[in-house]
Amino acid sequence: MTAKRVSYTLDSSLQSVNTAEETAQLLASKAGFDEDNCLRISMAVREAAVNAVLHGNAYDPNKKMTIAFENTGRALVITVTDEGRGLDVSKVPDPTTPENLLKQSGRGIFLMRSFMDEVRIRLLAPGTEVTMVKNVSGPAEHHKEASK
Amino acid sequence: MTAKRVSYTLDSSLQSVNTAEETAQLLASKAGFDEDNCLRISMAVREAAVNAVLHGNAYDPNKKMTIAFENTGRALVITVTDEGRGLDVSKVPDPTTPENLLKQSGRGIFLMRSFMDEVRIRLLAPGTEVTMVKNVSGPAEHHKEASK
Amino acid sequence: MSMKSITRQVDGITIVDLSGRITLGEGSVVLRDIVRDLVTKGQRKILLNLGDVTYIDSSGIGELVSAFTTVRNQGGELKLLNLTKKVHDLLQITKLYTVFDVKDDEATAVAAFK
Amino acid sequence: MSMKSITRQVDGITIVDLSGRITLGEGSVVLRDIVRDLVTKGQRKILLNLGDVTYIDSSGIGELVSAFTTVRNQGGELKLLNLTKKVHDLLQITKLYTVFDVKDDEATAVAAFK
Ligand SMILES: Nc1ncnc2c1ncn2[C@@H]1O[C@H](COP(=O)(O)OP(=O)(O)O)[C@@H](O)[C@H]1O
Ligand SMILES: Nc1ncnc2c1ncn2[C@@H]1O[C@H](COP(=O)(O)OP(=O)(O)O)[C@@H](O)[C@H]1O
Repeated sequence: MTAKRVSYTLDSSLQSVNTAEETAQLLASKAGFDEDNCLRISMAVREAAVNAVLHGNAYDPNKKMTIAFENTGRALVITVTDEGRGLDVSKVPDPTTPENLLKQSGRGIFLMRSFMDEVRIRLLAPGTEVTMVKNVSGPAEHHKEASK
Repeated sequence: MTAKRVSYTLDSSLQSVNTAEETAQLLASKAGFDEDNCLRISMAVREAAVNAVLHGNAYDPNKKMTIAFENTGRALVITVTDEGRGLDVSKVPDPTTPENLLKQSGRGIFLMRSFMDEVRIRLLAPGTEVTMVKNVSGPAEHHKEASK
Repeated sequence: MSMKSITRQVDGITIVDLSGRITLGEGSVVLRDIVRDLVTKGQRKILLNLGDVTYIDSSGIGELVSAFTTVRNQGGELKLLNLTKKVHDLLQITKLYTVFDVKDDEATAVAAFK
Repeated sequence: MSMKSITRQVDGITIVDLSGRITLGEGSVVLRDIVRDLVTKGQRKILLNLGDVTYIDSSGIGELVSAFTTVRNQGGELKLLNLTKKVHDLLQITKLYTVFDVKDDEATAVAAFK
């Protein structure tokens, strides 16, 4: 894996969500991840992109989503940002508790966390930045500790 | 009003829904409808376009929505078609009955009927065609009878 | 084009001033998110000020209904303030006008919460 | 790319063979419409065959859950048939696997309805 970074600025549409998902699938595969991990990465990216378009930018034609992929050699680092109202993670309930299990929504961030080794959410002013890390050879605990 | 017909073929996206709504607003105004009726027409068109994109074509990039506006001199006749799975109107419940009143959805076709003088829904193979008529000078009963 | 919102507190009531369009895509998800956030934070008395709402479609109406039932199911109250004629007519047509508690003066609305 | 569905009747059970993607936009509204139509027509025993479903996102999972609760609230039963490994894993992760009655053989599934 050689280090490189590529970034896309996309309209707030469902088509952009599909573009983000497909690009993630392609770049994950190029970065050497196996089929299962490519799928996990592309699903996490899809969830982040849906949130950016739907909850963040609310399909506003004047607001863009950006998605950046960086291959650090040890990991694929993917950053999805929007220009929306901001996400307060402390207010996002656990979708697997009995009282939330049969709710229709609320599983997006949970799935990102399940599929990636690390998910960091940061408030911009305005907007939200979601950074997702997938290590080349499974969860690297020391790396996780170091980046906290 | 002079007779004329214009037709657009649009992608199955929310952007197309907005385009359809704005075009309806413009053409209704050109056809001489007052502000209130222009709004009613554009709202009915928006509901028909949402249904075509969401329920009909289900955002499929290979399926198109078409919207045609015809000014017959007596009425503005608007036809929205999709290439979807077809709509069986007999299965659409009345959203104003007590058991449906607090449902989240199911008011689109009802609003089209409320805002336009006439709404006809026809199954294509495959797809749905929704024809909506707004008379230039209010509901013309004899015209309605004749077209049944 | 899209919806904007400002949330403020008056005498223990959360007032949400909405402006713009509450339609599929643009405003309806935002409205849902706002109401869910308030309920998660424990707010149970919510007044939606629709005075500057320019357009609502059937999806927006659905979101208003579902905000209403969400808050009520948590033992709270959601009221509407300052309907424009358009929005008023829309609620009349859909027979929802009597479902909502609609006020046209903020002080009266605030005082009307239990 | 988008979702396809075929609906058939076997011994009083409605089997819906789904294929493609159940995701926001593409398949999730279609799935909702199909289940609502069946329930409106009085069908209360529904078996969703997910054998050819290639991709489900959180919105698709939400639609499956809501299909399940819609049918159950009408006194009916909705079961799942033929999960691929991907879909199986997704239901495990989200703790929904034990919520659904999942079968991997059509005849067994049909016989399992009350
Ligand atoms: N980019 C974002 N901007 C603003 N709010 C967000 C964003 N992403 C998520 N949220 C909020 O967090 C909640 C939970 O998100 P998620 O776990 O993805 O589930 P869902 O999207 O199904 O609700 C959303 O309902 C929304 O209120
Ligand atoms: N163009 C269409 N193609 C297929 N099904 C449709 C179409 N339009 C409407 N429907 C069906 O009719 C139902 C009622 O539509 P509508 O009254 O517009 O309310 P809503 O869209 O809020 O459900 C929809 O839920 C859908 O199942």
